[in-house]
Amino acid sequence: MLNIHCPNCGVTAEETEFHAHGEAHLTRFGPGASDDDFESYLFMRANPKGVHFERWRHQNGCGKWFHMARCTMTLEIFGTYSAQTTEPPQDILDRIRARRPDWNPHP
Amino acid sequence: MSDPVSALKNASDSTGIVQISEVGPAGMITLRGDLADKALIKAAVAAGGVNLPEQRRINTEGDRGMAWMSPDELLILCPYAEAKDRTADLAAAVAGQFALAVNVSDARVVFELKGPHARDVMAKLAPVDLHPSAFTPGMFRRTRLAQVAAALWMPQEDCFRIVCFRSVAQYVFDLLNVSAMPGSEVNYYG
Amino acid sequence: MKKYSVFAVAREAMRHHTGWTRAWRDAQPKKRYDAIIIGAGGHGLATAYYLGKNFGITNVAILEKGWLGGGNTGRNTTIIRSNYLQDPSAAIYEKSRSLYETMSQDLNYNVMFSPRGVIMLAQTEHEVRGYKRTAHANALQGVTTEWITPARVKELCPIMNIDGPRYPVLGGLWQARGGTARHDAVAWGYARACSDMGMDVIQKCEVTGIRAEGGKVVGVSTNRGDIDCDKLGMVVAGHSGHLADMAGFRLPVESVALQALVSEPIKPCMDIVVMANTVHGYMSQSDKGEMVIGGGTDGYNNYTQRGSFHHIEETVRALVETFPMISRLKMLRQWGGIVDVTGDRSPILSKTPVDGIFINCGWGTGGFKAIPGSGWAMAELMAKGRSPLTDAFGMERFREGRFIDESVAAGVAH
Amino acid sequence: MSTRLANGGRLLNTDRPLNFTFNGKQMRGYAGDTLASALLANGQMMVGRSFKYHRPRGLVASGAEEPNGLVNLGSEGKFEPNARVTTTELFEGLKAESQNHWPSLEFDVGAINAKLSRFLPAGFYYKMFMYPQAAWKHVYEPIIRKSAGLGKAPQARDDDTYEHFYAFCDVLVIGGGVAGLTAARTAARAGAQVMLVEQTEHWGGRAPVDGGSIDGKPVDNFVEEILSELKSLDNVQLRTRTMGAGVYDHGYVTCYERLRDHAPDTPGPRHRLWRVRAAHVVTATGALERPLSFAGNDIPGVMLASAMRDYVVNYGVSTGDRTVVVTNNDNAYLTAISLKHAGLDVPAILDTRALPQDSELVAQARALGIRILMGHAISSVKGTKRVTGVAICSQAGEGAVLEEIPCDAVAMSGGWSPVVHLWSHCGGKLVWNAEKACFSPDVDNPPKGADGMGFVTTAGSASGVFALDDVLCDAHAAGDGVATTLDFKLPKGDSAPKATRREEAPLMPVWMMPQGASVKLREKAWLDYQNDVKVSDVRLAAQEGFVSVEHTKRYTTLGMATDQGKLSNINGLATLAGALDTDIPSVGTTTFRPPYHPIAMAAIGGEARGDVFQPIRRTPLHNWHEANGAEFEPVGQWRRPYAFKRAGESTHDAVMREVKNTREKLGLLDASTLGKLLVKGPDAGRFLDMLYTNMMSTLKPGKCRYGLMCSENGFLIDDGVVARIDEDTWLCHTTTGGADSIHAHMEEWLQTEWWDWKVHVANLTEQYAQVAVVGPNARTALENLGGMDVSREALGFMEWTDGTLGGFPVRVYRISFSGELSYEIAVEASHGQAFWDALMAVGADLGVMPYGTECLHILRAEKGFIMIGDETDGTVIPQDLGLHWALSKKKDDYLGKRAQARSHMADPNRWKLVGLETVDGSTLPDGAYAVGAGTNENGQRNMIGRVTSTYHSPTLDRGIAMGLVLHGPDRMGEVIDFPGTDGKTYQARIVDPVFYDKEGEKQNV
Ligand SMILES: Cc1cc2nc3c(=O)[nH]c(=O)nc-3n(C[C@H](O)[C@H](O)[C@H](O)COP(=O)(O)OP(=O)(O)OC[C@H]3O[C@@H](n4cnc5c(N)ncnc54)[C@H](O)[C@@H]3O)c2cc1C
Ligand SMILES: NC(=O)c1ccc[n+]([C@@H]2O[C@H](COP(=O)([O-])OP(=O)(O)OC[C@H]3O[C@@H](n4cnc5c(N)ncnc54)[C@H](O)[C@@H]3O)[C@@H](O)[C@H]2O)c1
Ligand SMILES: Cc1cc2nc3c(=O)[nH]c(=O)nc-3n(C[C@H](O)[C@H](O)[C@H](O)COP(=O)(O)O)c2cc1C
Ligand SMILES: [Zn+2]
Repeated sequence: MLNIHCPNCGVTAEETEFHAHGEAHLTRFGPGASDDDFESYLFMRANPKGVHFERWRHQNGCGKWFHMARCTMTLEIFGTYSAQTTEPPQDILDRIRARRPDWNPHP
Repeated sequence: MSDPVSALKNASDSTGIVQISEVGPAGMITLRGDLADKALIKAAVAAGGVNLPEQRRINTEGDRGMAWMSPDELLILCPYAEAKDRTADLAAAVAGQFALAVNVSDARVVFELKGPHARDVMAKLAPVDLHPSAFTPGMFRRTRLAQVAAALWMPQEDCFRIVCFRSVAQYVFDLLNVSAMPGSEVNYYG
Repeated sequence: MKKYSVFAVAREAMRHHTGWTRAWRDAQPKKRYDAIIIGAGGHGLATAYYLGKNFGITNVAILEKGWLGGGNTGRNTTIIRSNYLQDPSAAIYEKSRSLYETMSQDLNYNVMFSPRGVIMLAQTEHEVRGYKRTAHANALQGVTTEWITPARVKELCPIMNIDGPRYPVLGGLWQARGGTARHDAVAWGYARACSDMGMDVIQKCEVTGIRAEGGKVVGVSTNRGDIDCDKLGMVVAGHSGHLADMAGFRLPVESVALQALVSEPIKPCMDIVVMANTVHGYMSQSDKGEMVIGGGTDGYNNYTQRGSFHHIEETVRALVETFPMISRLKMLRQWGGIVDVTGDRSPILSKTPVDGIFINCGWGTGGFKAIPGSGWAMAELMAKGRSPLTDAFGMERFREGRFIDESVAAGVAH
Repeated sequence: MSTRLANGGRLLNTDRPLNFTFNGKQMRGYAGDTLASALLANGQMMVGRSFKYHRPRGLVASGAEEPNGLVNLGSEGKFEPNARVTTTELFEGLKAESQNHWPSLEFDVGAINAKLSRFLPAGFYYKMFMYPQAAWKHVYEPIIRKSAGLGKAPQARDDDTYEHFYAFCDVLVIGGGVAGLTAARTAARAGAQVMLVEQTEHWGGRAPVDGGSIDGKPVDNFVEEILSELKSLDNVQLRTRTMGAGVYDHGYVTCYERLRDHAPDTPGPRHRLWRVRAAHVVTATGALERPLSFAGNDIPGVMLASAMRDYVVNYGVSTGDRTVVVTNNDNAYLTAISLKHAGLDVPAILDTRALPQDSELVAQARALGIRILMGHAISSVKGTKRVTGVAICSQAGEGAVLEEIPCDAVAMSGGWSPVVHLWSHCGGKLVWNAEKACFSPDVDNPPKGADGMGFVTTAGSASGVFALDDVLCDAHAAGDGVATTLDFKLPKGDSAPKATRREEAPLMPVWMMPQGASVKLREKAWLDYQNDVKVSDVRLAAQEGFVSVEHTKRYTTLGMATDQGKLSNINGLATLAGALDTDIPSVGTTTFRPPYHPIAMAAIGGEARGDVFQPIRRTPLHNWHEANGAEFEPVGQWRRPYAFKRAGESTHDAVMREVKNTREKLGLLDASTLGKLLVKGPDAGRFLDMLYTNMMSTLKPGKCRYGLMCSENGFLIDDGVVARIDEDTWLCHTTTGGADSIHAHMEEWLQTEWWDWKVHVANLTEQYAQVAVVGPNARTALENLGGMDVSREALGFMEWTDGTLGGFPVRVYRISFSGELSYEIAVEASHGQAFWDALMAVGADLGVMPYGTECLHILRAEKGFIMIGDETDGTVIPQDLGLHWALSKKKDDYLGKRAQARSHMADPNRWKLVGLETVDGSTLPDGAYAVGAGTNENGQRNMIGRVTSTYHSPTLDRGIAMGLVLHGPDRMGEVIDFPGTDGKTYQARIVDPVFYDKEGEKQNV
């Protein structure tokens, strides 16, 4: 039962207040995009054993979306941050590197 | 026009370890917009009759008040009969801005829970730290009450107000009753 | 290998069972195999078994990082049914179910297939329509199912509360020859039979790399050294994404936790399997007497084999409502498995971008029932390059927009 | 015979006798008794039968670890199977029955299995019962199943209620022995918020029984003092009868409080499941004594030494008159000494250790005149339903009998294992402690929390330290350490309580007794009493290649019983290690899983039963519907009237009447559940153009447009009428199910993709009651209400306007989902009922009737309108439904557009929407498929289409249907076959899906 901090309203609450929405930082591909890009955008997932960037919503709370960096092997949470960004912010990356020196971001 | 009828016609129950009542109808206005915008805040304060609450807090004065809902949303409380006019005033005040003021009085219900066991009864349903050092009057918490979304605050010690959607009023009332059944004292907070 | 039978047991009893030999050999990896299967879960073992049995390919190694059957095959709620809606699903699950019928005899290992019957309850008008539709489709697909009335539901399962105030039972889709099997035995029986054909079942052998040359697979690296092969089958369920990564391609798969629990054992009170998809819970009683209960998956990627408690809570309350008599029973144990869920919730049985590598994954919450059928089809795919049973399950379907969506009729796929 | 001693017990209140029955026999105990101690006091040693062989079973333990003492407790709505006698507090009128035997506990036919036991070793069923094939289902399985299970299946509905409680604390201490008390006090003194839970009714754990003194006082006094301090602190919560059940990720712990099991007739919830979120957890769960593996160690009368001591000291109950103690350590000597002090006979202590032992307890025992036989062991226990004696041998040998000692009880101790379950639930690792021969928590690998740091610490004997002063030191250090981690500070000078030190000689690991026991002895040496797993079974598993400990467990069922191997696990692992010729740590343990001890299903469900099982959403008109014959249908969490039944009417009749009446006169539909999403902002038009497949930005204020929404994957997900309110405001109607999901969908795109677009969305679904006023008399009705002009000229088709009707402020939409003249009117929810009443009143002369969802469905089907969820099922795209007109060609992009360009979605062979008319006028079966010629490669009939909705149309008085058919629109007039599941084949002609009023004259009047 994860304990999650919502960066939007500042509440730290159990997972039942939240809803997970899958991998973060996907680039949307629309009309004109290649089959590859479109397939990859909709379906292909990093699904890593380790650091995962993902989207969450504080569903039974402030209702806002945010991003989270979390380890799928230990459930450690490295931090949560704004959903209005296309890549993880530096402080989150620093924290991940501090905790997981061997970590390599997925290509 | 007829008198407004709240979802449970102000039902109440005091057979359990706390008193439970529906307090309604109540006026409620959702205001969305930039909470750093002076004009918007000014309009909100005028409508709510209280100061802008800080993050996760509520300011109230009698039937009036204002709650912080999210980084771009406030909930303004007022007497039911005033809600329409106040919404119109607000809308006029923020016209031209990127903001939204809308009357949601009828979409919600308000319950009140009273008595020394109030914290305990709430803690049976909401996954929230209600310890007196963690939750005090003036705080406003949107959360889950068993299986529905709700918001709660304490107008004063030993008393909670709960807002939820109108359609689940009966469910929430029943839940509160079950949780307050005689013999169910926890004596954790109260 | 010694044949198992009541006579063998009686004979052994006379000498205090000192004569039994290993069920499967403790094999050491060779340098090279015609085919390597990664993952000694049910699907991997069945694939190997049918490679041998149907195609005579026996120079095969099955590599397992832990103990065989220790993945989802060893932790599922063992529901077997084939009343799926879409043609390709119905075909492979029915093939599978029919193979279960004779599995004990085929393997000379009692897997206790118990065709006690499975009901999927309809508790909303939507489900009523969905299951009636499935019944129509099944009739044309050669799957024997039947739409039944609430009264019949009650007759088949007297402990059920069919007129609960919230979701009265409006009927059900009944598959009389669906049921359960002893999950561990399925893995053990296949392992024994594979070993008997000369295959190497190698435990504690983790694949750590995939070796390819010129776009074609040449072997794997493991914690016990490199092993060469001509063909490679990846059959690792929740770990598929990880292995695909090693081989340099991506999969439309995410790994999430699915949980189950058992009650303390009680005397027999439920003869069938019941799935209640609206409230999200399913239950059967094992041959030992526990109520075996399963529910829904967590919403986020997870490899811990633990899930969140609120899913247990949701499932249990749904079942207490459906079967009030379990209220005072006690939960004995809860556990989780990591299931691999695809973009359309249907499995992938497919060639891959790397020549010689085949993948079988994405069975998600419902692949125990598919073990023999999937093994049969996967073996054909690996041996012949094509199988009518796997045609629709290729991974190119996501690019084409050709999905096999089973959630259409029922919410879940267990 | 076991019996009650005259001198009373520590926990007993002899002033309060209690009556109870066991297997119908009247018995008597006292307040403070457990059912176990009371049974023993009444001479009831045998309490049940084992699972497989139906062997007689007596009590072996005194706490939650008891594997044998399971009973059917209570009756009717309070009946509970598998209740542990050791954790059941005695109450007046308690009724218990033993389990798993027929016809009686004393004489059990199933005991024949014990005779056959040599034919039923581990895994026998995998090797048998296969031939002939059919026999499994009809003969073998029924027999196996019949003999399955322990307790009886409950019949009645549970009388009780249950609840949850969410608590938060800095430190949760689990276990209220001296270690837990000390750790809790230390953390509390440092200032942390502490919660301390103890599963039994009593504080203090083992120490008061085992004696000694702490800070110069008897242990009981120490416990009392520490408790009164804890009770006086504001930052401490104490709970007895509350078990730490499971430790989950991020410091989440379930605790199981049994409020009323000891007083079932008092009002209030029976159990409370605590959901504690702790910054740190201290498990002070103590240690459990291990049995020894010797032949006959399962015969009633053989008991753990510590348990026997508990019964004597706490409850004043003797297990036997003559007890032989068998041990590999000093601790069991305490039992011998207690028994002696209680005036009972201890003919011998058999100590496997060969060297002369002269530690304190040995010396005490010797001084009491007890015969101590070093290097000795039990060869076998004599007796069947009760111990009658032991044959002794030397531990080193193969079991040659040296002597037989008559006795009626055996107290055994194989050493102690810390209770590591809660430490392990969430990933805490273990290390092998060779000196104490047990697995202890590996402090370097604790379970890790959200921050990646350890969040569980063990205290006391749960850490693997057993001497009282070590226990206290460890517990104090745990409390201090945890407090420090959490930034609290212990006052200077606070130190661990001091206990008198009792030196104990080292234990000798003993996994088989005697060491070289023959296979015959191993076949009688039990590891798992409940599941009948013996030493020989584990060895057989190893021999057959089930060498992973997890395989051994599953092959033999070792540790899978209701005690989850609390007594058997370590002995089993050691046996496996022995069989494999390896050491115990390389065998490892199986996985520890919650709950620590079984917990009631209902407690897990909590309050969620009956009326509050799940929320039911009710519209503002719900009560009226209920009072007026509505038959409800669940639509998501909503309840919508399916039809309004009149007296004597069938549901079908009601629906037919409603359709006819609406077409001919006037119908009212409660449409309040339809989603109403307000979308406002400078970018709202652009946003809606992305969300809908058609153009919304060009809609004029005052107008309405029907729109379609697709997922990014191309499939149709929702539809509804969109009204443009003003320059930058739109109101989007969604389906009932779509209100929340489409709202979330909109917010998702706004917050996570187009966050620079200026759009606000508000979900106003519940703000309004919405009523559809439908039928030829609709306009007249509204005119009768009065207040605004609703004429064709003032309010044209697909227009909306605000106004007043009958004094109610309303928003009126001139839209029609029925093909009739129709107005949908939104009024504030608080006035919804009054408005409905007003409509019913003005409609009275116009033939008004309410109608339900089924009538709605028929009306729309007659018009060929699609329904989300019928014509769509998540696999259908707008193109399949002939909705090309709603796919804007002018837009570069909308959600789903790229997806719809993929090869399969552009495939001309996709099934397309058509109308279907049976040749004979009958109604097509729901969900039927159309067949073409032949079969596919997998032997399935080729299908060429399916029915998506089908009804009897009262308007046309025939069956009508819609369906998706291969090349359907090109095959108008063709007749195709739909085989029914009833054996009939239905023939239907492909027709236009609009069956009624093709020109739309009726809705445009
Ligand atoms: C709680 C639960 C309940 C379920 N209930 C049902 C049900 O009722 N009915 C049903 O039909 N299905 C059910 N399922 C699904 C079913 O269990 C799975 O679909 C099925 O067991 C998958 O089998 P498998 O052989 O593909 O995978 P697994 O049994 O998981 O086997 C994969 C194997 O690959 C090994 N592996 C992974 N990586 C490597 C590597 N790098 N090197 C070597 N080996 C590796 C793993 O150790 C594992 O043993 C349930 C699943 C769960 C978790
Ligand atoms: N000399 C030896 O060989 C030896 C071995 C073991 C223990 N001991 C003695 O036993 C005592 C140990 O003290 P301690 O406090 O560490 O352990 P304890 O066994 O005295 O206390 C543990 C307490 O935790 C409770 N508990 C266990 N699991 C629980 C759960 N899941 N939820 C709630 N409560 C739970 C038990 O009911 C018990 O009251 C000392 O006196 C020690 O000397 C001696
Ligand atoms: C169908 C089925 C029945 C089970 N019955 C029992 C049981 O009676 N007792 C028990 O302790 N565990 C039972 N288990 C659970 C296993 O002990 C174990 O938890 C599960 O296989 C997952 O493995 P793990 O907990 O070792 O990770 C059962 C599991 C399954 C799949
Ligand atoms: Zn938030």
